Amino acid sequence: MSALAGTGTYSPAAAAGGKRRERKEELRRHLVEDADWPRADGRSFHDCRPAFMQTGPTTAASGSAYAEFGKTKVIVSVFGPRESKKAMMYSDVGADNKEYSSMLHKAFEGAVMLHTFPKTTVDVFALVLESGGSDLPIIISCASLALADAGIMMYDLVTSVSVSCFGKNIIIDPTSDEEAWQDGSLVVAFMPARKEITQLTLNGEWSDGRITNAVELCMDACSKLGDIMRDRLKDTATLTSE
Amino acid sequence: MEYVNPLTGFRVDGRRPNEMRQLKGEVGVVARADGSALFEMGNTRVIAAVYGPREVQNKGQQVNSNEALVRCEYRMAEFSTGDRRRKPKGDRRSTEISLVIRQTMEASILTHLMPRSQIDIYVQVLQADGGTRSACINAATLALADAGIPMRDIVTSCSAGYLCSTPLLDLNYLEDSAGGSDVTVGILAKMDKVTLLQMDAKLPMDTFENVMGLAIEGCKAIASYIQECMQINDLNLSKIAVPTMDITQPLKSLTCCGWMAFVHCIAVHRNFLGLLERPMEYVEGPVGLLLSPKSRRPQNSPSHFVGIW
Amino acid sequence: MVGLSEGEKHFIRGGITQDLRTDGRKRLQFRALSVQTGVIPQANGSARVRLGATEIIASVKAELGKPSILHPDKGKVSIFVDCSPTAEPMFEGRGSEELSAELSVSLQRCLLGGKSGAGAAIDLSSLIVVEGKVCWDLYIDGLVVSSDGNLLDALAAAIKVALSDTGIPKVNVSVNAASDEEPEVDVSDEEFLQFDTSSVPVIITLTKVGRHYIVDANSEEESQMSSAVSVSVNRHGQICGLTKRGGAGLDPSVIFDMISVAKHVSQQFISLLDSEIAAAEAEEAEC
Amino acid sequence: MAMEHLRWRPTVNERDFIERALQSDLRVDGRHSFDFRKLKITFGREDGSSEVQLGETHVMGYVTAQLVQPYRDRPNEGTLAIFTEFSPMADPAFEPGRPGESAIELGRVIDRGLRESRAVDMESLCVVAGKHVWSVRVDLHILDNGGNLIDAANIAALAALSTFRRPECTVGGDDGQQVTVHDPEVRDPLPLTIHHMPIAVTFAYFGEGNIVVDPTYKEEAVMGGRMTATVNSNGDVCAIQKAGGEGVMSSVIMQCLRIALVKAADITSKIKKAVDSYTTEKALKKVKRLPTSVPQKISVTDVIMEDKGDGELEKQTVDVQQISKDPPTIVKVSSHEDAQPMTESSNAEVNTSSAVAAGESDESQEIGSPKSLKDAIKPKHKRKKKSDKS
Repeated sequence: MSALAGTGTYSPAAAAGGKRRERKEELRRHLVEDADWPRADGRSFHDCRPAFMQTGPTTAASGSAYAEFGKTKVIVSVFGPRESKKAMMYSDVGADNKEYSSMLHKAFEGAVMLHTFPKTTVDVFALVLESGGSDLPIIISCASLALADAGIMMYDLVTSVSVSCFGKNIIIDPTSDEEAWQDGSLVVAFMPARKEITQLTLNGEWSDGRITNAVELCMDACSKLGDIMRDRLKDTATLTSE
Repeated sequence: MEYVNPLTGFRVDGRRPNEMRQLKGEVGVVARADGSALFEMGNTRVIAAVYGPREVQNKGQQVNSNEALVRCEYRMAEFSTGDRRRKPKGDRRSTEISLVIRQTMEASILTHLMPRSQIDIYVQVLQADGGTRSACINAATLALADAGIPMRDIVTSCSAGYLCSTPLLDLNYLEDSAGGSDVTVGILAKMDKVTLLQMDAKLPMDTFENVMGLAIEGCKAIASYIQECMQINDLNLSKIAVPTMDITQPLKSLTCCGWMAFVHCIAVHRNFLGLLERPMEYVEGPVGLLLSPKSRRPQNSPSHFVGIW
Repeated sequence: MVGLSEGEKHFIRGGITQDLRTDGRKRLQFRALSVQTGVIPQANGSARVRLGATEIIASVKAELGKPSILHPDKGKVSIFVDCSPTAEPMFEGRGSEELSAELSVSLQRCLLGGKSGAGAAIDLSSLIVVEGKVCWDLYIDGLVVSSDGNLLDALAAAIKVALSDTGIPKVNVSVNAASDEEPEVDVSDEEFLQFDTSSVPVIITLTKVGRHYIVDANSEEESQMSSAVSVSVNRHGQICGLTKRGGAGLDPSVIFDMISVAKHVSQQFISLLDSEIAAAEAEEAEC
Repeated sequence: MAMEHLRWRPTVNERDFIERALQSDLRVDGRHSFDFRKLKITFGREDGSSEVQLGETHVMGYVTAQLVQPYRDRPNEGTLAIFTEFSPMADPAFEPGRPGESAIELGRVIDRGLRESRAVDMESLCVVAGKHVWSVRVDLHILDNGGNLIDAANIAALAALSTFRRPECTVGGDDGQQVTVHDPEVRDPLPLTIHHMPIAVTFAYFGEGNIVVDPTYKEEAVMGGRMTATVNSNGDVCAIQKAGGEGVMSSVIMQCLRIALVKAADITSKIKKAVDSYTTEKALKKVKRLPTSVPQKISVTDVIMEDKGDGELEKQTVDVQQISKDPPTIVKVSSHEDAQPMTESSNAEVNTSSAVAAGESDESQEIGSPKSLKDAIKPKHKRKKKSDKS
């Protein structure tokens, strides 16, 4: 399978901002209180990290994808569909995280056309090369690209984005530093074309209207990320046909 | 430490040497199991649940197809012991106790009446204060009776120990961990035979005989209590009762969705092949069943189903 | 595993559409709830909660420990769930691990709040004895004894009851302890401090079957679900956690609707639980 | 357990034959009901290794020791642990890897008999209370399962423990906490203090009241229940295991215990005799001072256990050198190292290291001249072990 590299940024709403801040405590205070304080890596609150995604890094797998969002780097390979005794399974190695496996499974349960592969297994192996925050949503997006690369039939690509809640502010695509101080977090996995949420988790303290805002923000980001992923797949396809 | 007060002769928890702790048995504590029971011996509290007889789940485990396969798992709850420690599942101790309980219950279950079927006994320790394996065996007996599994006898178990030159009945955790001898006995009550016997630490032969005798007396006392329990709950060993859960659960669906569902459930879950000679005994409750004695194959087709009324 | 015939499936789905479920309940009605406290005397607090045929035993144990370096002003809480094979033969051996882990994670998410500690059910700073030196480690264990659906809601309810039953021994710290020495701690076995459980949330799982959603689904109904959303809501109507479970994707508007329904139902459930707790405590006091 | 279906099962005829024969007091191998099969005890070249053959049952016992920190609740006692190894070679029903139910039961029954009856003196294994005690490890390898593994394994454990010698060590230094482990060449290693010999005697119960001792593999497949009574020749009952199965009257149990007493006395004397002749032989070798030809009593199993030629070669040279210098010293560089890399290698190191002051730090022992590649990689094991403990 041929591979193609490409970068692209996407930002759902607000414009990018500029400066760096050193101290976390202060960062947190600003994040909680200020309306639009520039974040440590120079983004504004509603600005995602530049996404770099690529298909086919591993040749042995039926499909694979690599994703790099800022410092977070993940690689996902998909094996199958192949014969199995058990029903559809997802396995996850690398990250010592059983939680992620089940979340990943949940995110795709509704998206993959399971009935098209009776009595077979599709194994999804995700490996976090570097954890730099928002790992799970990036794994989900990357896995969806890998599944598409493997030619597994899906209703739609699944893209995922998380937000962190700081006081009255919502910050999209948090880094691990920001995650460590957040009041609450929300992860949305979304099928952009069908406008359906496949996975939604939330924790921490959220006041009323903010959940709606946060989910909408995530969905907007998911749609844009979906476009990027679609382009990647198209690029790959053109390259192969040439 | 003095485990028996030299003046009064009382033990640390105020009991006499040959006094048992308070017993409590309760059946039907797990709603969805075929049979279940809670058994308390003082502060030791266990739950047993029985599933089956049902089709053998893993054919590789079936050793003898003429007899029912009995399986057992012993588990301690995280909070059951004083110091909370996460232990890996299936440690050596639990594996051994599972084996011991399984073989003890096998001694009384009429396995040849349920060929090609499987009975699962699960015992869960909620609180451990000495004598957990005894409590588990007693709970399992009640649960098996509740499930209507045919048994040749009641199995009961009790422990006894030897501390401060005194044989003590039904040791609690403090006495058990004192380092003295601990004899656990399981008997077939009516036949007056010993099926389970475990002891450790050194005891002279005649002292051992006394301690074992005391434990056997304890078993007999528990047997009469369990019989009482069974009477209250209208359980009987000799009469093969159809487990109520299996009948009532599909019954709802029977009235709702037609009888196919009912047939399916009966055929899959109850391989009472050895019992088909006496179809009338199988009738219970508002809905009865008549199974043809000729159909000896455990299949989930309604073919060997003669009629319901 | 629930094996249902086509007829039964149809019956369950049809009943839910008509707001009359197989056991006679309405869509947003819970099964009979029974609560018992103090069932595990060895624990600092314990409860047994039955919701229909689902039965949970929860225990809370407090042990003195050392606070983590990252949060020297906070105690620690850990939540573990175990599914006993008594509930389901499938749970034997390692069979329950996956489900247990999933339930544990869901409960942790709903009860422990965000990373900064905001929205936590238990105020972790109340568990501190000597800052940076000694704190209480709270071990919350849930045991599924019997399972007939809706385990998560029942577990959360059992934990809430167990926490309200929990007494943490009063601790006296000797004043003269030098700053760099290990402080001497005297644990009282008579005086106990009660927890403030007002902010402990309940979890309401809305199970979507067909076009409708139901609360407190039993295992037959759960087998028919297309998806489910578990929302944890505290007494003030604040949402402390949310998990979407199960297969199919949901339209965002449906999710928002489910959240508002869950919020509404939760307030009824909390008051029901509160009255049950009061009754159970009164009963325990009598004994 | 998953391999249970591989266990040999008698046909209806075989079962019938065995049971019918028992009715007329006959056993398939011609023994009487209460006869043991032929017992053969041999010892390996090194102290603390034994091999027991009970009829067709074949068990090897192997004892090693190392200095460890004691358990917190027993600061002045050494530890004794039993490990079992059921090779699928002995019986296809034994699952390789994870110990099965029967392996666990066997280990626990022997453990109860030996440890909880306090057969081996544990206080004398203490070097510095709360700091250093000897941890004695008994490895039991089941080489062939011809029935009645428990009794054979128990005898193997006792025989191995009886011949085991641990290096002597003294406490000294400024703070009285420094432990010096003496090289076996310098000071004779010490035997364990064994208070009494708990002998396991297994009875098999068949329907209709037939009882036999020492059941064979076939009898085990037919029997309805089993009881292992561990007794010593003083008339003490040390442990009993009857894990369910066929019910028997309590009077019958007492009768069995009395039979067990007689059998135990018999087996005890057999073990003692074998141990005595072994020690005499060892002592003789010491006197003769044979520099080149090392009189060996290499058992077949020793060869089997050695998997790599180079390891064996190295080991033998070490042996020869040291024996030529000082015959009674026994160097414990065992072939087992390959099988049990972590504990065994650290153990071997204790034994081989020359008299180095080994204070509270175990590392100082490691200075003891590294002799091979195995020694060279030891520190890693050591550290691993330590972190495990903490």
